[in-house]
Amino acid sequence: MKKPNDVILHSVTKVAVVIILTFSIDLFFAGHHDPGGGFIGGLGFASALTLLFLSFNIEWVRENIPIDFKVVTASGVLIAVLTGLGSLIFDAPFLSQTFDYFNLPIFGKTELATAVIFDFGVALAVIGTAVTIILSIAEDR
Amino acid sequence: METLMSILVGLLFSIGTYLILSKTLLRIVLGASIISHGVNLLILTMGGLKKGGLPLLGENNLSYTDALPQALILTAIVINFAVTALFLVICYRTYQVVGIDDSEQLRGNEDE
Amino acid sequence: MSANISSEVIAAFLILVGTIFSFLSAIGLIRLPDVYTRSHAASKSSTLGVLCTLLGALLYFWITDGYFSIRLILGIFFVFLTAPVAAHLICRAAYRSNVELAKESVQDDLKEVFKRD
Amino acid sequence: MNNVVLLPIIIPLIAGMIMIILRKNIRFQRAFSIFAILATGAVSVFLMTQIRTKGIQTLQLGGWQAPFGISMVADMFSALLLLTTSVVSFCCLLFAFHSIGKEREASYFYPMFLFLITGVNGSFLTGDLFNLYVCFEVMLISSYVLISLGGTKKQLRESVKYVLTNIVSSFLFLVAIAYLYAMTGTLNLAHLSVRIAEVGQDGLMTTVAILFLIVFSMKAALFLFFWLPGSYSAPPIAIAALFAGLLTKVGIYALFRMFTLVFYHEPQITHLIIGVLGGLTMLLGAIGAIAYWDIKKILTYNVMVGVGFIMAGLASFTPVAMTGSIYYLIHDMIIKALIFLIGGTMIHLTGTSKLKEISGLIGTHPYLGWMFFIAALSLSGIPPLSGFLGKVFITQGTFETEYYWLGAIGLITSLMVLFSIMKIFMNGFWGETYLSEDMEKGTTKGLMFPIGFLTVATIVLGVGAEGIIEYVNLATESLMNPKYYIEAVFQGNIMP
Amino acid sequence: MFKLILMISLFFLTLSMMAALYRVIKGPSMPDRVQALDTISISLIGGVAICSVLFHTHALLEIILILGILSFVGTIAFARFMERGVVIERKHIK
Amino acid sequence: MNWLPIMILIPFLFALFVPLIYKRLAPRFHTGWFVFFVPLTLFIYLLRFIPAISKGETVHITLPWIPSVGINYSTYLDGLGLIFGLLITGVGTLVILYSIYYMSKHREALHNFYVYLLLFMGAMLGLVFSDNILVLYVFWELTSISSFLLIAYWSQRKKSRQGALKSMLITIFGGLAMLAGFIMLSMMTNTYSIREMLTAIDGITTNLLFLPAMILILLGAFTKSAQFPFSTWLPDAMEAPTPISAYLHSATMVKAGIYLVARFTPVFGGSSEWFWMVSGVGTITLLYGSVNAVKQTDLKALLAYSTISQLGLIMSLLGLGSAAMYFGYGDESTMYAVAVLAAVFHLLNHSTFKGSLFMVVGIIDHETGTRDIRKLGGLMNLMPISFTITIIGSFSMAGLPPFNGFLSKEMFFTAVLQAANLNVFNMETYGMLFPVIAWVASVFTFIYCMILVFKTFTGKYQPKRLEKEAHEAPIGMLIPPIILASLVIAIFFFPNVVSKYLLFPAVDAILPAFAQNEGVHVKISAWHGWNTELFMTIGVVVLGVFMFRLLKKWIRIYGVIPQALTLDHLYNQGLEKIESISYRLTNRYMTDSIRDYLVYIFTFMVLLVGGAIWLLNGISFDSSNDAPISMYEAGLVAGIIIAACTVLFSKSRITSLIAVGSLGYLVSMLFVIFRAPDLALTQLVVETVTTALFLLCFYHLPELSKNIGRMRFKATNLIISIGVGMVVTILALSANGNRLFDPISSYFEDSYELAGARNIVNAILVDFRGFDTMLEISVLCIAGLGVYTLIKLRLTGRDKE
Repeated sequence: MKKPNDVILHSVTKVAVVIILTFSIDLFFAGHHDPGGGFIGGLGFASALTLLFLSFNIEWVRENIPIDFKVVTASGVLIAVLTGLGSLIFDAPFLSQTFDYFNLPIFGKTELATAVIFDFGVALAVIGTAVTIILSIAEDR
Repeated sequence: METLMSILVGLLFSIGTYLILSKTLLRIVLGASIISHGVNLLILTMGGLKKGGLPLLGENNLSYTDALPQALILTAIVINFAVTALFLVICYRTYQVVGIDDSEQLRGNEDE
Repeated sequence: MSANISSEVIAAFLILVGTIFSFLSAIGLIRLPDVYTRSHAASKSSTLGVLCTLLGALLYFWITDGYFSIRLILGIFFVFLTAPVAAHLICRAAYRSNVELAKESVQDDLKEVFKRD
Repeated sequence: MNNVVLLPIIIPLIAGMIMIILRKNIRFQRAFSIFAILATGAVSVFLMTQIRTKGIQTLQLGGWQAPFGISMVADMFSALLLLTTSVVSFCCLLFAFHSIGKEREASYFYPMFLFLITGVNGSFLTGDLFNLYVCFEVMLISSYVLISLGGTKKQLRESVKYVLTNIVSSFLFLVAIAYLYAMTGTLNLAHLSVRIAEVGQDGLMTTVAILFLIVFSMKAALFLFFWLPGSYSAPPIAIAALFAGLLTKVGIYALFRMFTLVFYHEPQITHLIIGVLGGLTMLLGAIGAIAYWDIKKILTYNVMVGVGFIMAGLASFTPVAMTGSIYYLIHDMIIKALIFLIGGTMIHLTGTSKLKEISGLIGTHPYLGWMFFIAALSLSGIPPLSGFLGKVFITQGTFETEYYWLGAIGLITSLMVLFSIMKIFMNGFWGETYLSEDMEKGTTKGLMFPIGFLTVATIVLGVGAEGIIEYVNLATESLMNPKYYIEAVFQGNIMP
Repeated sequence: MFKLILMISLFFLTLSMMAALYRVIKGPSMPDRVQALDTISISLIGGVAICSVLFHTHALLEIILILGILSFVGTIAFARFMERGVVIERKHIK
Repeated sequence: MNWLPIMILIPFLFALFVPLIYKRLAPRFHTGWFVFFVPLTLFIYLLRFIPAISKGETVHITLPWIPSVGINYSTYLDGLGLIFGLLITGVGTLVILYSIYYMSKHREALHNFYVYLLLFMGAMLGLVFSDNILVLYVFWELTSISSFLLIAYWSQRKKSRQGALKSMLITIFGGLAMLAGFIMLSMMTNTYSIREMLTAIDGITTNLLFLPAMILILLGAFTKSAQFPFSTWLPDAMEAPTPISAYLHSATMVKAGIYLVARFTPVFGGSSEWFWMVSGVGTITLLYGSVNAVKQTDLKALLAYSTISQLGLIMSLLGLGSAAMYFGYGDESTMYAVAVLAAVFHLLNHSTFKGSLFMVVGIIDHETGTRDIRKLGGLMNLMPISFTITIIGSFSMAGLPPFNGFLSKEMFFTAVLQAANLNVFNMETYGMLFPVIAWVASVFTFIYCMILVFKTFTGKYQPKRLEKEAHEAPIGMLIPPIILASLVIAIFFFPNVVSKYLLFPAVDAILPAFAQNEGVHVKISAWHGWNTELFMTIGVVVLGVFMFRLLKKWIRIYGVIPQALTLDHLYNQGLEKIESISYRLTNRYMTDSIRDYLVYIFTFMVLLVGGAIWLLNGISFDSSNDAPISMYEAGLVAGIIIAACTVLFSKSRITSLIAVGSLGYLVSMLFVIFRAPDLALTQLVVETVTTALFLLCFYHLPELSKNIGRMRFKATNLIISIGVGMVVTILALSANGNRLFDPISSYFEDSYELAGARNIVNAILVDFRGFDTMLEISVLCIAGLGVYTLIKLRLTGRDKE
């Protein structure tokens, strides 16, 4: 049987992945005020990567994204934990989050919350795990 | 609605349990994931259904639905995902190594 | 107030049309004889149906709240983009995994192509 | 507020995560994991002194006051268990250095080990019901990985059973939390206690309590222990010993916490059930231990006997019985790890766990043999080793509550335990020595230190009981008086 | 009136969902079922849209997009699986 | 500062050094010499107490051990403890001396031997000097353990191990019963100190726990003292080296039970139950032991049964003497109190003659290589000294003058005759049994003593059947039995010296009520005139000689008793049965099948939770606050159910997977309707990723499982699963109708002010309950790694753990 060509799929995937990635980053930042957040953002990101795996092959992705996702996971958790530890410096209870509003030049009045860093850790951990699992199974003999 | 949901949860539990009690490993995994849906719905139901608007401030709702169970479920979903994934892979590896797909045959034999 | 009513009318109309479309496609899903024809029904009409519905929602929010939802536009675009591809892939997969055509089918062009390999 | 409360959870977690990043360097992992465990132990000692002088230590995470955020509460009971956990895990870790093998070491053994400790310590410290669930999951999922680490046939086969049983129990746990939340609208243990005390524990609440009992029974191997013998016999020794020392104990801890702090209003129903289950567990466990001629099986069934006996103390629910239970719990953690380590070493040396194929090990390994002997005596509560005091107090407690049958079962099973464990000693260590040192399958190199350490611990815990009894009494006091716990958590804040 | 129409639309959606479920059960071939799954998610998109109009909230719109994305991902995965047995390809398969 | 508590610990301290000494000096130097001085020093040390104690003083020193719970290492030295202490150290000294010659320093692992021995000695000393019952229990169990080690000294032999196990199981069983009794006692009196208990006796006799506590403590004493029917461990314990047997069975281990009964006579004595149990069991044991001893062919076994019988005698004397407690101090009761005096006296006598006999038997074994009576004979001329010692020991045991056994035996007869006249405790009816049984037992005692002497030393010498050429033992080995034998004679001639310094203080300790007055100061004399006791003794001798001559004729009677009824057989059978029954029982339910286990768990849950909610009237439905149901929702619910059922019935794995996938999507739609957008989002993504995972795994699984076959119907499964569902539903409905409090979540509605977030759920996740989230991503991380290692690390076939 002929090896099917995946032209359609590949071209659509490229567009779709861009959309998904943008969207998941948007979801991640929206999380504090709208539905979304670290989990969903991360999972969305992961599903974009999954889509890449699905339509291209593992090696292609490996070459283009040469990251050990286990390390990503661990760093994600570490980031989350360390934001918590940060509060120890200020002698506040662990995981004390803080936020404030700043007037930044371009963005105008912007809220900056440490919780976002925490959420970023969450997102990294989620991305790392999801991709690790999928890649591990896919690479199995 | 709560009554209906309770019954639905009960049904999901029944079906999931029946699947878990079956022999096929795959069915067991699927049964577990069905029960996990049941659990999530149960937590949500126990928090009260449709008692207010979306738990998003700034939507001008007079009251909000109970957000705490939602947070709990979110955590539960993710944990369940992790566990299911691991369990699936364990089953899968068992299948590869032991070569059977029948939980009844997973008994240890004496000479090991 | 009138904006509201008109938006409601437009939205309601679009949504209703959309759902009816998807209902029709569902009938097709049940009634049509084989996977290829059903795929046709499912992808074409449901895409159209959901498009109408989403458009209705979009317009509703646009008019009543003045809220133009990028997400909805993206959603519409995405469904538009992917639904045909998905249908295409399913059909191809069906054909390649040797799912039979319906008895009523007259022609199978690919048969020859595959036979040659 | 005391951030130290959180350190026993955070230290192993961070250490584990760092080790994931630095996966390749095994020597670093070893050193670092030992360091993490020692640091945890030091923190728990520090906590103990603080609790002794200043009362129960709490931490409201994120600074959110009690019922809203997650409270971490370290009372003496938790602190004692934390310290014991550190001791046990320290020894298991040392044992693992020489027995676990390079492949497993390179495959995240140490991070998993530390995550397990994270989960265990978290369960001991948390003051929030749902957080308890999450901590349980951390512990369980690491145990899933540890039990299957290596992927041998037997490991996989047993991990399927182990994982499935625990998945079911986790579901039930969530279900129980859901019911409790519906009725009380809160998750904080102290707050739950206050609210339930306010309305009283009616039939429905008691039913929910029983559901919790079932959930934790599965974790604690109280009556619902079916999963235990298989799963403890599958993984390598160091892991099995760690499991034997820690896993069921977390369930026991949870039972203690729930049934002293929250559901303590109907002891004639709930605690009686606990007592009946405990009695059955002891009997079935002891019968199982007698039944087999296999080292691992005998040892695993003994785990249940210990669980049942500790539960007898909770069932009695008098100060004396609680003191006994706490003391026995600490003893049990140490001794179970010890006896598993020694039993494992025997298997390691001979390559078989069948008693009928082993004989006369004392000829070549006298120290191992005598340490086993001491451990065996301690296990069956022979004085003046560590099991004794707990046995006396628990028995006295059961008599005080007039559960004479329970006390009798406890004593009879301790005889059965002695019989089963002496079977190992008399057949494995005594008898003709036919296996010379160079014929053995493994060496005891590096394995003796952790074993010796735990042996000394069980002797010291028995002979030097005075040194610890003050702490145990403090723990009992805080368990028997929920109001201390509640006050410490709320610190005078108004409860909603 | 507006709500009534929306309810009727939801009713239609329910019916089409049921039809799709019928396909999932009935089959007869795998692609049929996958197609039906896709249809279910599409009809759910409609449902979410109607709900968001009903509740008058913008918060649900994310779900629409993500449903679209995911149904696409899911369908591709299934299609790949059915077509080649392998979901994620490798260059050198054995 | 009195050094008594420290002195007790000396054996333990020395035990630590023994292995070091052994390592240094063996085999040039016999380790025994080093150990020898320990009991000797202690003996001399204890001797110094005699004058003070005989004046009625006591020594009481408390060292704190676990003071916060009232467990203290408190030593208490009174007459009773002293006599035991002297026996332990005195006989101990002799035994060690004996062992130096008996145990080869070349062949034996002497360090083990002496460590066990010292442990045992220390434990015995601690036992008799402890005032705190828990400490007493500590030492009690230590004697069990150390005797276990001693008996199994030749642990390569299977019989040694079995004998050791038997003694350990039985004595520890008794120990546990005793512990239970002690705990009850301490609960009644609120103290762990025996001293303090005595002051609280009056209040506890009516207590409900009084009788159980008594029975349990007696159980401990009976097992230790090898009373019927627990006597079965003692003959098997003869597997130990002879010095050990001599030590354990003449002076120490078995006497611990006697000590316990004596020690607790002030507490329990005076009640009819105590009287009957102690004296009754003692008498039965006396008869049982003496009758059984006659049929033994192994000299040590014979001595073992004789020990059982003699201990029964002492026990019954103590029981009879406890009647004195009933009457309180008075002339009449003094007559019964004499029984106690006799008990203590016989205790002392027994240690002397039985110790010497054991040593002689050891010598015979050592020098001829056998202990079988059938092989022995005619040793009189070859081993004259041993023969003399045997005569002295045996005749003393048989109760003949001029040996100390005669005196105590006479007093025993007096006591049983007195008891027959007793008119309390139902003695009117059964009283006569005591003298009759005592007399019959004495006849048998006489017979086995004769067997011991004459079968071994007279008759034909059979050198061919012996392993070694018989000859007299070295003098060092003979010294200890000679010392004991000379004591046997010395006590006969000077009984009142002994009684003044040792016996009276001991009796005072047993009967404090008498000690407060004048005590039981009865003169012991060999000649009482022609009274009943003397006629009984003469009768014993006459009938005994007669029956000994005709031994061959009637010994076959023993064969009549079936093997299945002997205690030994019952024990062995019982142990085997227990093991096999346990095996079958455990294998019955531990099927190693996960389905069975889950069936147990679910059934248990359904029964317990269902039963609880039913019995506790927890069911209360209240649907008044329910939200309304719309068409679409009903449709969704129906869809979910249909999808779930599809999983149940589908035969293909992909269909099941698709069904589960659609189920997940539908559930997330429910989340949308229930105003949980975050949930819906997460659920959708998770569902998709899970599905993808399933698909990935499917690829690698072989064809076989593509079709998972039809689900076979099982009624049990159905019932259980329906039960689970019902329980969950009923609880959910009841909980729904029982919302007792407002949830705490209204607090979170200020999340914008508190946490700067408008999305409450997200605020809870990252801030209010951020810790949950932190741990949850750890879970994820662990799962990821787990999957990775599962796939990558494959040790199959390499290690067999």
